[in-house]
Amino acid sequence: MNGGRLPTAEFEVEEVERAARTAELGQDRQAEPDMLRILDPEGRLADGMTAGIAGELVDFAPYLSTSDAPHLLSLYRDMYLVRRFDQESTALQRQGQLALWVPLTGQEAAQIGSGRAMEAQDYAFPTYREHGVALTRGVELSEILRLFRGVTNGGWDPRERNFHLYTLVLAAQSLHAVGYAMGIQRDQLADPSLPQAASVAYFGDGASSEGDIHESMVFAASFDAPVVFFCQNNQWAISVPSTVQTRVPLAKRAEGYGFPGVRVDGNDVLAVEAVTRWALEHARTGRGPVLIEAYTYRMSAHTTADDPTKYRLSGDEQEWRTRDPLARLETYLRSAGLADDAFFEGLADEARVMASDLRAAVLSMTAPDLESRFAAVYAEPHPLVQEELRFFQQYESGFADEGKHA
Amino acid sequence: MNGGRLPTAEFEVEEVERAARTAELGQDRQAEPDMLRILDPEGRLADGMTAGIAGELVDFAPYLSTSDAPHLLSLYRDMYLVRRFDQESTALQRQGQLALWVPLTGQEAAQIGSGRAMEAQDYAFPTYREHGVALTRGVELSEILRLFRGVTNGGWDPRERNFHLYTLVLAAQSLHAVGYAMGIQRDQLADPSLPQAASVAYFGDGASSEGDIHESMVFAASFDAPVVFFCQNNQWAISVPSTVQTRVPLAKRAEGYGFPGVRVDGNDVLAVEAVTRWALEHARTGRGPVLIEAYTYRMSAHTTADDPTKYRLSGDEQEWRTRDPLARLETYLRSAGLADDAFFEGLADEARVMASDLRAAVLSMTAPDLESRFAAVYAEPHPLVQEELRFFQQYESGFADEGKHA
Amino acid sequence: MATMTIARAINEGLRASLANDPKTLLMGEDIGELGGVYRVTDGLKKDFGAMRVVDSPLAESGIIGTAIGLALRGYRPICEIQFDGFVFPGFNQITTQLAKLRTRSDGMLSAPVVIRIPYGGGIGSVEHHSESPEALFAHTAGLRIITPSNPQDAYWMIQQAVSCEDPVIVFEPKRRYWLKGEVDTGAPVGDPFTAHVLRRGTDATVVAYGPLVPVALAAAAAAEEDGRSVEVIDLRSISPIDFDTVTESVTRTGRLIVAHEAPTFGGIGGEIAARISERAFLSLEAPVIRVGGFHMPYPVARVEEQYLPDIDRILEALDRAFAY
Amino acid sequence: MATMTIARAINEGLRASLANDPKTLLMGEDIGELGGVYRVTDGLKKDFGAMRVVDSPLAESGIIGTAIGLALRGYRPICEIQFDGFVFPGFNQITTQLAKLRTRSDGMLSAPVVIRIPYGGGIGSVEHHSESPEALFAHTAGLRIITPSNPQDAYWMIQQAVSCEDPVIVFEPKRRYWLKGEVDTGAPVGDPFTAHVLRRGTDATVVAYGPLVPVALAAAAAAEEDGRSVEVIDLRSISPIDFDTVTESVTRTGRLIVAHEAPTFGGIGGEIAARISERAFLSLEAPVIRVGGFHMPYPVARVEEQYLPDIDRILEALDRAFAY
Ligand SMILES: Cc1ncc(C[n+]2csc(CCOP(=O)(O)OP(=O)(O)O)c2C)c(N)n1
Ligand SMILES: Cc1ncc(C[n+]2csc(CCOP(=O)(O)OP(=O)(O)O)c2C)c(N)n1
Ligand SMILES: [Mg+2]
Ligand SMILES: [Mg+2]
Repeated sequence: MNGGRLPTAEFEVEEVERAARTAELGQDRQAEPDMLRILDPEGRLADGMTAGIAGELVDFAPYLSTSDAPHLLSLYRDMYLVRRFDQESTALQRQGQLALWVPLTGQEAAQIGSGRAMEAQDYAFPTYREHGVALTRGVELSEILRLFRGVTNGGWDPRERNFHLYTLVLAAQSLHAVGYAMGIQRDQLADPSLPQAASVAYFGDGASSEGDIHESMVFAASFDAPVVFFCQNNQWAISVPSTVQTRVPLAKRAEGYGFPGVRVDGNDVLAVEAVTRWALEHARTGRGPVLIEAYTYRMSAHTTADDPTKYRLSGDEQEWRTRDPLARLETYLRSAGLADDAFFEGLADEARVMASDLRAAVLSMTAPDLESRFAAVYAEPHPLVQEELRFFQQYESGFADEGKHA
Repeated sequence: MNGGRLPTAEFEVEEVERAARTAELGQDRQAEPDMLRILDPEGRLADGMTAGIAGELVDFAPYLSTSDAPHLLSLYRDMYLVRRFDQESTALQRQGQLALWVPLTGQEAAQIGSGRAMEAQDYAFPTYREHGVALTRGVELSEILRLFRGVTNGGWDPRERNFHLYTLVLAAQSLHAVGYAMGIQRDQLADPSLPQAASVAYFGDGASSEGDIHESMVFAASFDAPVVFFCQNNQWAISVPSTVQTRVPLAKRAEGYGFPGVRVDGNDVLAVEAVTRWALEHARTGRGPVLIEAYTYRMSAHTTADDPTKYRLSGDEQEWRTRDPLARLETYLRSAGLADDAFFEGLADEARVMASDLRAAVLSMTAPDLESRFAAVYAEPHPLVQEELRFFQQYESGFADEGKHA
Repeated sequence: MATMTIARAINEGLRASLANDPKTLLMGEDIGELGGVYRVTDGLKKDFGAMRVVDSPLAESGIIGTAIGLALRGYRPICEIQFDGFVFPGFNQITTQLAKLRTRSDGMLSAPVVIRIPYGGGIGSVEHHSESPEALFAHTAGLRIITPSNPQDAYWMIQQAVSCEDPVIVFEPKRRYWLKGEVDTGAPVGDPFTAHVLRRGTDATVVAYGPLVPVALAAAAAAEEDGRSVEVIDLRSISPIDFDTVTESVTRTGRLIVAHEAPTFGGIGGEIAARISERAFLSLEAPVIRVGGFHMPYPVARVEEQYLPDIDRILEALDRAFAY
Repeated sequence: MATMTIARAINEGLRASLANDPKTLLMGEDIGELGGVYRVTDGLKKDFGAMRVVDSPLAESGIIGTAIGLALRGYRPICEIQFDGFVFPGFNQITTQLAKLRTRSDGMLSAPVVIRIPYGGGIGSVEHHSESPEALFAHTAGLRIITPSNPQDAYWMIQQAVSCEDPVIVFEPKRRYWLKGEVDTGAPVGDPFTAHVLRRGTDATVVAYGPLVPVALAAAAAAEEDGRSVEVIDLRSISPIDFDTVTESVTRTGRLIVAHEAPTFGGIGGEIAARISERAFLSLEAPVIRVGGFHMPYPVARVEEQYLPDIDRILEALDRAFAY
């Protein structure tokens, strides 16, 4: 096991540094983004959107909502509100009201587009950053903050929203999504009158390297499970660029499992919505899983505990600001005459109210008592938990009587 | 969590049965084998072998040894000897001399072909069935039987043979192969005069579903590690057909990671050797990993504890017998006038001697004493192990004095 | 009353669960056509179909993780892990997801997943096929862990595991799969989480579970010849542990031996010893003595007999306890 | 002598290891450019390059598994797991491969891999960021587990882990990362697998490790005000455990409290209680009392103070011990 020792200096050759820089910047390896898009960064709408997927030419026209003005406005509204929510939450964290915050700014189109593509009967499994999807599923935004205030690890009833709890162990939820989809299959076999449904597994470019992502794709393919894998490739896993996880578009992984994979401009809410609608229909109608890679960018820090200046260039951040998902839809809405200043001002007012309601909700969130946590461990009675609870109660009441030591 | 209960009968619809049969037989889903081959089941040699791999046309002529008669004979010899070894080991197991045996019959070409493609400085990580590869690496065949006799979990010194110990936890060794390859990279950076080398990770169609296979491919691609992934798709993971693991050729997985994947006729030793030679050169010269899927068949049981009649049709087994890797090379050798009866008889004699030596070696293997096992747990002194060893020694010597209870 | 082996009893128990509740389903490697490498699920795919007895891809995290998803959709998956040593690729899903789902959701969600794991040694097998990893799960809150030692318990405990709203790991003593016994298929036994006193005694208590229960009973019989009256408790549940039954016994006998195949260091015997030492401190005439595996990976087959706790090791421990 | 934090001491220790042995390398998530989420590896990539300080893909099994392969090629990888709760995807590689490699090869091969895991609570964080899973590794033979509680130990123990031929898991008490202390960078301390008596006492012994060492010391100081002389032992090594030092102490004091953040049930405290109860049975005036976490997933940040063993919980345990 002990090979010969080499002098340290030998390692400090130029190749090392170059290799390191290549891996970091990933410039000469990552394929040029080749992806589905209908609304470009300048806010110009293309005529249509088609793609060759798994050997078939798919025309996304039936899935596009480009001519439905109220719908477009509502997409913008969702994106705007969730960005405002993000800002307010960041502020609340800075003020010590939240333990941590996970910003989504930059990923609004990926999240609102995919979330809005779902039907009520579909079920989403998020990571920890899917606040936009949460909004589209009807989760109260303040409910999300309960986790980040440290008063719960959950926050809402997933069964009411068909939106699962945040899962912090990367990639674990992807298997849950596949299992849930296998349940949908069985339900529909038992009762074909049930509305067709699918599940959606959200995960990031970093999480894509975990074994659980692979196993979930293997199971999904094997059982033709009605699941859509939705990967937000926001270029970064904390400080690690996506080029460390993959040298080719993540969407290509799907081919290896025999189901379609699509890369979509994750900052184009219309394209994301259309592609996800198509994918969900694919899954729901028994044609098996689909992988969507939404190519986007985390415009903010990984969390409020993170400092991106340590690992990425501000020039990169600047460059991505020109592809802001909100800006491009605003440009289009204005240029197409679908929205005017009044619309945007009204939205800003609405957001201000939302933010102050949110703040009030957060400040009124009370911490649970540890005592209440004993009841949540098991569904059925458990002697050890009961014994420890009794100890805890006696111990605490001892203090009530005696006053604390020390 | 408690959805409505459905009557059992609802599940017993025809679709279920059909779905089950489809999955079992996998006929209408698995793509028709499209694979590299030079020697066909009838023992006819093609003119050459070329393939488009990752956009490049690869001509395998430089890697083929079709005109090297002594080499061809030696390939046949290796395959023949290891099959004989398999038969003898099976017999030893039946006679109670081995706890278990894992037959390789049917996979000789995949194993001898890939094993012979390696250079001395390459390093292989086997599963538990790579007896053929072991032979090519110079492992004494009797050493392999030590594991199956239950006297060790290892059996040989991997550093002497550049052939790692058998790993029974499926897919775990694949990551070791990648790490080892990362070590090769560092060694070569430190000392460019070292011979270029690569590692080979063996695994099966079943193991391909494990998360570790994915993570090993992610790491290999990320670091351009000089590793060849060699998957023997022998159609079965115990009783589960490979169609449950994948609907498309496993070789396609490689594309999703951005490195080449090739499916080769795993019963054609010449093609396997050529493809593996090419892949090893690819890896050794810094062009990154390659995945080879050797399409073959486990002609025997999974292990001596298995009964394949429970799950597969004897017709299938018959059909594959016509593709026997030994038979086709024999036919070619005879038709090309490269070998005559004398050669095959001489080989049979050699194998008989080998078998009886093997038997003698097995019968002379003595069980270790548990006492000796205490020393193998840690490299450095360990008080708990010492304490338990003392207890054990006293306990055993107590019996020596007193005679056993009960 | 019918006489059957433990393997058959589990098969019948699974059959009853599948028949009683259409939301139940079995998942695992080789459990369908083959009926499992130990034939415990033999015939079930034929009778309940491939949607209820699922030959899964070969991936343990996949099996547990999709089972959690199925449970979230209202199903009651029963997963088989082929051997004790192969549960570890699924360890993350069990430890961070399955066990924590209920707490994470503040009690809103439950995940009634059952995980069957054939465990233990004495079968002359190769690496990873003879381990006893129960302590690695017992430490994690949110899981329940039971292990039957006879056909009657096997038949009922598997069914009780399936109907429990909490996740339950059922460790099946694989070297006892062919142990025969009477099964009363009409009458359910009580709670699977209680310990059973299998033999009454007055001088010492031996606690064992799963594969070592017959060993403990034989040791007690041998001790009787030496004039020692030994009580034997089948723990049955490893999480929770029925400390009341053990404490009550030790209060009477004053001596406790805990035996398991798993290595002693960090094993569940330490938990029992610690807690009983606290609960019955003034009754103990000797320290609790643990009989277990040594601190080494489970050894090769040819030496496993020396390694495994047997009658003599328990008798030796009794000798030590009586020496105080 | 220099004053530094535990985080800095580990950084300096890693730096020394990297400088002394070109075969060492660091692998993990975010350890390079960022210097780790706790900045423990800050500056090391800059100074040693990307081949020696490797930002790996995001996959824990991949990190441990490739580290094993590197070790087989003669390297000495030092892996960082970002948080305690994220070690489980790598559990299989640690438990079935890393720990068993030496035994599998009959002592021919070793795998000197170091795994650094920041652990423990008290940092007000979200789920999976505050756990103490040490018992889940201690039960597995083949691994060594150490945990420093002060900068001096941190500086040396990491280096000793790196030079040890066995795999070593270093649990780093993350809430103490900013605890300052003197470090003698010239003189190595002794064996990292021995316990240190940090405070002498005559009436009771408190054993703690990692993050609870300062708590135990404070409790001992508070107890002194009540007229009780409490000895405090920093265990330092969780596998192996230096039972000699603990036994010697308890033989003198007659009472033992074991404190850890990990849940009591199935925790390492049970092992200590069981073994010391056996070794020092006749010296114990009271049962060994364990102070630990409750049987629940680590609770949300807002209640963790109620959950974590603190001075009062140790004093209450002492009260109980003195009540016998
Ligand atoms: C299994 C696991 N390992 C490590 C972590 C720590 N961690 C939290 S987020 C993160 C990066 C995730 O990157 P990505 O998947 O791209 O998602 P993003 O944060 O960019 O949305 C890491 C390493 C974790 N949560 N889970
Ligand atoms: C992680 C793990 N799970 C389960 C097993 C039990 N098992 C041993 S071999 C086998 C089938 C393997 O099939 P494949 O990978 O195709 O290899 P083959 O046996 O066909 O060579 C199974 C399920 C194991 N060894 N490891
Ligand atoms: Mg990301
Ligand atoms: Mg196979």
